[in-house]
Amino acid sequence: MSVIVLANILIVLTIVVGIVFTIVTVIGVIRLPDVYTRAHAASKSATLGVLSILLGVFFHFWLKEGHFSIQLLLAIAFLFITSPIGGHLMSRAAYISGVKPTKLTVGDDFAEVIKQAKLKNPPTHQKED
Amino acid sequence: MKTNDVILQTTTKLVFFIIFLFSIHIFFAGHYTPGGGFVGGLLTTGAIVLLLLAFDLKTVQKALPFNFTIVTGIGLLLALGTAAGSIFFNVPFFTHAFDDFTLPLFGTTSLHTAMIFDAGVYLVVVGAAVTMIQTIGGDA
Amino acid sequence: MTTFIWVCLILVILSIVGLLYRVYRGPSVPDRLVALDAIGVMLISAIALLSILFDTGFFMEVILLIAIMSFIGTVSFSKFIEKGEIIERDRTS
Amino acid sequence: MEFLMAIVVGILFMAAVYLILSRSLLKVILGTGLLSHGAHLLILTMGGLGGAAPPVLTEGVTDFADPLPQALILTAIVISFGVTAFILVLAYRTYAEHQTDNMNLMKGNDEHD
Amino acid sequence: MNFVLLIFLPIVAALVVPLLFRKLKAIHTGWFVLLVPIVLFIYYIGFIKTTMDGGHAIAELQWIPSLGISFVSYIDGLSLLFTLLITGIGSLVVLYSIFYLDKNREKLNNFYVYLLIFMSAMLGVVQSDNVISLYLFWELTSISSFLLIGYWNTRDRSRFGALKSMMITVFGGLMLLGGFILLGIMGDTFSIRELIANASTFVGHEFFTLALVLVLLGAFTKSAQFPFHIWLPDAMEAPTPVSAYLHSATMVKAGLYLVARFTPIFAVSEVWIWLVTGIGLLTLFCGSLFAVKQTDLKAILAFSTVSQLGLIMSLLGAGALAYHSDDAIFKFATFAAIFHLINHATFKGSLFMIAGIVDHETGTRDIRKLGGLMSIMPVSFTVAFIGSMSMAGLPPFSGFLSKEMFLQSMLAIRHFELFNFATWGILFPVIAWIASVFTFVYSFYFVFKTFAGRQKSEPLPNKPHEAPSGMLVSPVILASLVVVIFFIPNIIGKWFVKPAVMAIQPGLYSHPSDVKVDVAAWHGFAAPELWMTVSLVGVGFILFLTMARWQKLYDIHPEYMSLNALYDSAMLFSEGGMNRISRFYMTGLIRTYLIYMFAFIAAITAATLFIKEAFVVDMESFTPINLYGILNAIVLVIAVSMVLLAKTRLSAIIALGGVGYSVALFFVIFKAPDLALTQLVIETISVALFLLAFKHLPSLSNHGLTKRNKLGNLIIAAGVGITVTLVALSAHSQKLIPSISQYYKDTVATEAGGGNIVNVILVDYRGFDTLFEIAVLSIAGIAVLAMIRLKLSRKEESTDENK
Amino acid sequence: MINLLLFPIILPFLFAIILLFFKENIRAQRLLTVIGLLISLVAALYLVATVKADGVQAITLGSWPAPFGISMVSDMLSALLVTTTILITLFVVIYSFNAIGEERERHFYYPAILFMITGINGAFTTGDIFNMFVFFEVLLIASYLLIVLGGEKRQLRESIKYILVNVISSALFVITVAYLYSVVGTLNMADISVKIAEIGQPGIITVIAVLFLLVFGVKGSLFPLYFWLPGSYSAPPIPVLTLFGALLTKVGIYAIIRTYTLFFVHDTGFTHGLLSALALLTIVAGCIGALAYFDLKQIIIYNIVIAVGVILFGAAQMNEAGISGAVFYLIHDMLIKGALFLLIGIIIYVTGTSNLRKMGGLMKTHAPLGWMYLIAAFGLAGIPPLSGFVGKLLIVKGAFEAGDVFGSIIILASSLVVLLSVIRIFVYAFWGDPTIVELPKTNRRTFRKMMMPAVALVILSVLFGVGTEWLVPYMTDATDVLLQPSIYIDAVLKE
Repeated sequence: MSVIVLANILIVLTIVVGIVFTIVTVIGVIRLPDVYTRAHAASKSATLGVLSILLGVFFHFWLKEGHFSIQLLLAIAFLFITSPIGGHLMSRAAYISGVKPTKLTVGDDFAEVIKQAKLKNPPTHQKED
Repeated sequence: MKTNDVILQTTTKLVFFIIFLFSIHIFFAGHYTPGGGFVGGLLTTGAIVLLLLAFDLKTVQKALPFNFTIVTGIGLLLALGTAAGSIFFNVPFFTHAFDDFTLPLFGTTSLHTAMIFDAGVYLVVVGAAVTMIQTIGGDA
Repeated sequence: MTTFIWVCLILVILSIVGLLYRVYRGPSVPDRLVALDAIGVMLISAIALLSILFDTGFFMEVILLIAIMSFIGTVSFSKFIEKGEIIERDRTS
Repeated sequence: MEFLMAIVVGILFMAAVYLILSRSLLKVILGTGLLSHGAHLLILTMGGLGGAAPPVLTEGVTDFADPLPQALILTAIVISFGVTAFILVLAYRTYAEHQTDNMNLMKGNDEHD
Repeated sequence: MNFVLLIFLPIVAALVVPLLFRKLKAIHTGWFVLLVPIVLFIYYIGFIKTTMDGGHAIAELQWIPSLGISFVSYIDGLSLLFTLLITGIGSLVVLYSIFYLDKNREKLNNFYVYLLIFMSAMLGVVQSDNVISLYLFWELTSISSFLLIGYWNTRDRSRFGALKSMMITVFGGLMLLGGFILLGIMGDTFSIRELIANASTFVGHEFFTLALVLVLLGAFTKSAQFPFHIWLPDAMEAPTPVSAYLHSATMVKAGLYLVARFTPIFAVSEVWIWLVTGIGLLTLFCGSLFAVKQTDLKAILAFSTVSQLGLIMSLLGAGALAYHSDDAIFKFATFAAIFHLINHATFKGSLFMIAGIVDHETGTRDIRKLGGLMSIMPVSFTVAFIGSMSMAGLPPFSGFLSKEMFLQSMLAIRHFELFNFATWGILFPVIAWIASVFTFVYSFYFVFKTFAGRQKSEPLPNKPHEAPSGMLVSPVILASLVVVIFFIPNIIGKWFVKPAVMAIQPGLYSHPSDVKVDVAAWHGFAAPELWMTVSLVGVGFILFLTMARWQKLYDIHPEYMSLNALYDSAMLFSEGGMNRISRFYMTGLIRTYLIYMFAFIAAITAATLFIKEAFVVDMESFTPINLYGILNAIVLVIAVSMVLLAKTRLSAIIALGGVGYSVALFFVIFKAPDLALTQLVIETISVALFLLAFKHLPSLSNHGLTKRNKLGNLIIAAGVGITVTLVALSAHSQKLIPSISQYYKDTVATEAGGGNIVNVILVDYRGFDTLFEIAVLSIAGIAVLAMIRLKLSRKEESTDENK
Repeated sequence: MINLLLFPIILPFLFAIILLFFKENIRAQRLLTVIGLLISLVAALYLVATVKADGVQAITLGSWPAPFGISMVSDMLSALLVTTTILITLFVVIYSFNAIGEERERHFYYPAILFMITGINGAFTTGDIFNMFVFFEVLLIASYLLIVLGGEKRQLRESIKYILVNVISSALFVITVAYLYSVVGTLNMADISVKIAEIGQPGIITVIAVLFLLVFGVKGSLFPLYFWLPGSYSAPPIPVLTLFGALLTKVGIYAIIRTYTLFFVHDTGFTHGLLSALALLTIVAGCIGALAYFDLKQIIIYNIVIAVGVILFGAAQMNEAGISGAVFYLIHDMLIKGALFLLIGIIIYVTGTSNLRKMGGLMKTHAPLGWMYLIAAFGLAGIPPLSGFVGKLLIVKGAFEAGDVFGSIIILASSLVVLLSVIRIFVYAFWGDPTIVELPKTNRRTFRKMMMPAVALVILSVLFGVGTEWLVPYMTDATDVLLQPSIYIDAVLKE
């Protein structure tokens, strides 16, 4: 009996953590001033949120149904690997496509790198969007 | 402008295999749990797309030296052949056969000719989808 | 327990709606992209919760799949934004 | 639920038709995409949404969703994927040849000479 | 011997003609061709004995027996008479053509092939007992006539005339077919004999009158009856032997044949009598009136043919009265019709040949340029004189006899009491008389303006001289027949006319000799027709002398009001007018076409839904709505509206992806994991494809779609959307029969050895679908490949640049 | 051989797949295509003989009981259509050797044709409504490939219209099947027929009937859904146009005939009345178009539209004469359209233009072409004893029997317009003064080679007309099945 209760507490706890992170993400994405900060919010806290929810669900199936779901673990691992990379790529894309950071930003090292690269070989494709 | 994609490329090498294995898993699982030739094939295609995204056409061509049109053809032949096998037994086209076999390592497994058909589906999906993506990507 | 999951699910879907606001507003394309990526992640949560609700393990594949697909989608979108073409013919040349 | 889905499908069709009637080739293609989504959801709806479990045999479950519409949709999805890919390429090839994506300028050959 | 085959003899001979033409250049091909009609003529003469006794001969060749269609050669008095005309005059015409057409300059092979085809066709028309094969030959005559008129196809007028004659006669033919089919339905047979035998049951059938009108349309167009006569003058572009043969002696008489043949079926009808007699008389009147106006020799003859055909037609109509009245005079009318038909064939044939000779020797047919040829071409003149006088109805030529009989019949109509003839009957003799006056005038006009008087000062294109004797043989034979018949009318009557009359009115006689008609030139002074003749000769003569004064009156009748103008404008309309109409709705814009389509689809479906009272919403049948379903629906709708409102293509694609993902979520909600998987992967790969293609596509633009356009689109879109929803609701509310899918659930584990029902359906139960679905995918793959690899137009451009 | 009826579908499919492996080898492509078609033809003829001898052939794939697996059904109608399809394709392929150009041959031209034949034959044979959708898609996507192959400017432009319309109609097809499934819960056509009869065709089924009419009407180019056709069909090269003109619309017609004789036969006053009204409007619209243009291709293309109207009008009568007339006319039209398109292809090859006003006097230089064209033209117009006659005769008879006088007269009058439109081509192109126009230099040998398949088709169509008697038993079989759905149903469900 107590195993079930413990399991339930564990599940509820992880899921609640996940939901909190999720809501934080949403607030962040809506409220933060520029794309970089939003990307930060999205990729970090969203990942954490989903990871804990998935863990909760994993526990649910494992502990209550006796179903050890490899797919879920794999999904957790996969998200853990790819999520930051996605965030990185998006931010870089945003920067290169010319989205200006908010005025609150201090320091911009990448600008120099890009300037030099652009001098070496000018961009070949046009931007439309 | 050239940017390096070292982070992406390194991850991709790992992720590609995860996806590929997953696709194989999903393909084999198809008969009993969600999945099957379509999803499996499409997932493999997805993996290849990821490779193409991270690297480039030429590199991928070197790594996977198939003519994907031929892959499509083989897939079609496989699917058609499985279905047409029944013609030789004078039973209606597409009559499948299955039985339980005891194989070493796997234990008792149910082998089903539908699996072969599904493999054809898998190959066709991979072949056709990759053909499309490669060609469009290669169009100047 | 079911009620708890239910509430969580509604919250997740509401979050998706919230992110959609960002997708809708933009202002820049990367903004939308970021939001979309987050939506993908939320979707995973939603489906995970749904599978508890439906009491079925058959959506586990779907979860992994969304993870994979949203990664591929993110990569291709960011490449498109960055370079305008997502598959290069020959990078070395 | 079917009531709601019927309306959703109606909205999808409406949007699809609206886009298809526009002049921009790209919008037309987006329209066809929506059209197929609408069609697929409709099949699902028409099969009934009452099933309590996915149509995969599991012990102790008897009330499956109707599997037949799902199989049909799967077929339809793959077909519309092929067609979409084709249309996309056709669209950009046409754009390359005609240097416009304005459907009104692709008037063509109902010329009554 | 099965003499049906003889119908096809000319066609078979036609196969050899091109060979002969090519191999034996030295001999005029016509000599070989001549054998065909002569042989046939001699063969068919043998039937006279049978028909004289009122008998008939019959032979059959099956074609489509299961549909009751066969070639039946039925030779009775009527068809034998026509057969002999066709082969007899055919022989003379071929003989004539040998001299008329130069073997070195003309494409004789074509000419004789067409002519032989025509001969077969015509024999078929008059001998067929089966209406369908009759129709077959009927159309074949139109076609061969088309080819013959267009023989000199480099001339514009020839092409015009050919097309015109074909259009009008084929139109009639088609209507005739309709009539035949109706007869076939009424009598349940296509055999004319059987139809005639059952004729009494047709009266009062709902199709009876329609069939009658359709058959008459066929007859009238072929026989150039008003208002369809306009094709005949234009048909004169054909070589003259053709005009003599087809357009005066035989083909145009096919309509008369038809009317005669179907008299026993339709004669009971008032409509038939009025139409045949009335139109006939009207044609007679118009034809004779306009003949005087013409200046082209052949055009005069064409109009005279029209008027004479009208005369015979009206006689046939009057003859039909015999079914309503015992008055002997109406039986007499039929006799007169057939008798005049023979006479007309002889004198008109000769006149056409003379016109051809004049044209051939002088180089012109314009009567204004001709004159005084009498002394140069005495033989031709004599023939022309005989023919014309016969046509004018003067003794001692055969035309006189039939003309008298015609007037007599018309006078008699006054006394007929049924069908309002009592009131209108008086018109018949009056019109007949006036028309006869004009007939007299144009006959004189034709012969004397050409041959008498002085030669015109303007030199003719060729120096005129008498035609070679070979060319004269045929007209001379015909002209002598004209004279001979005047003296032996009763022998002709006994051999040919009476059997024919009996065939036309089969119920009324049991033997040809029952046709109690004696032709006599003299009926005594009391006979009114004598006085009519005398008066018309007098008036006609005066009119002829004063022609120059009143001929101008024709010019008052403006050209653009004529029937010809009507035809021309119809043809013009068929080009330009149709073009304008088509231009009006065929805009070439796919958008327009789609609007038609969507509007129609939505309207007709919604209309059916309400007309058939199929719109039912049964709330009981729906599963309860759940909250996440609603939320997902909202997500979907937001995504859709973002697709609609997207300003840039990237956001449109993101939104479309959103739609796809929420559809996938729906699949999850509705317990379809396989679908959700597939949808997700496909959506992602599609997005990748879109992004790939964007490299080559321009950014999003409205292209100046106005508010109004948008509103229109919106209305149509809403219509479609609402219709889809309504039908969906109704269809779901009326799940009348449970689905078959229970079977799959029951058997999937035991019979198919699987657990995932959807997948098992895909690879096993409905594997055939899947097999071809992957075929679709692979074709799409190779299509993309081919489309990108093969760029023919770009290649063209680049080679152009290289030049 | 219970799988016999599948061979005309599977064999072209197999050969198409094999051809994918020999993309660059044109000789192999040609040879294999011809061999494949010949074998399929033999199979199809054997199938016709079998159907004649043993009645309707039916098989439910995968050994499943009938409504659960996919049933394939070959009745006489579908067997005949399958045979004709393969026959025409064979001639078109032979014609293509000289007409299509090596570039296209190297880019999946032949596989596309074979795939299309697979789809067409499948659609003719299938006994499952969703499977019909799949086969429609196969033939459509193959036709997309064919219409766009070459990528010429105009081709691309017209392809978009063609594809757009067909994508829409496919979506419509799918939702219509979904509606039907919702109401009767089955997909097997025989089973649908039984179930509709059971519930006596309530209003909702009539709505679905109308939707089916619209769906197939788009493919079969019924008024007012045909507008896309003239433009799109004129874009691809002649051999492709021939295949489209002779075969594609016929699939739509077949589907209408099939559904309207098998499913929706309980409210004919409404459904068939609508069908015959639309058919008549189609004829009128086709006539307007056929007269409006001075372009060879357009004239013949509009004649497709007219023929569609005529056939459907016959089918709408639902009596023996009308239906058997429709069947006769359907097969006639396939043959004669094939012949005509090939012939005008040769005219275009010889003159270098498709504009009638720029032609003239071909009779002097290319007399055999002229004669062949004239025969084909008369055949099209339904002049006896050529092929179009019997069909038209029966259709008109059926219409009269059904009491539709007005419609019958329109059918008859339409023949006149057809004749006018095709004879106009003859008069302008073949008659007249040859010296006005300068002909481009063409290869006499190629001309002769191109003539061969065209002449063969013309001869076939003439034989079709003259030898009607031999065909009547076959046509009767076809008509019987259409008029008595029970034959079809029994063959499928009683296994």
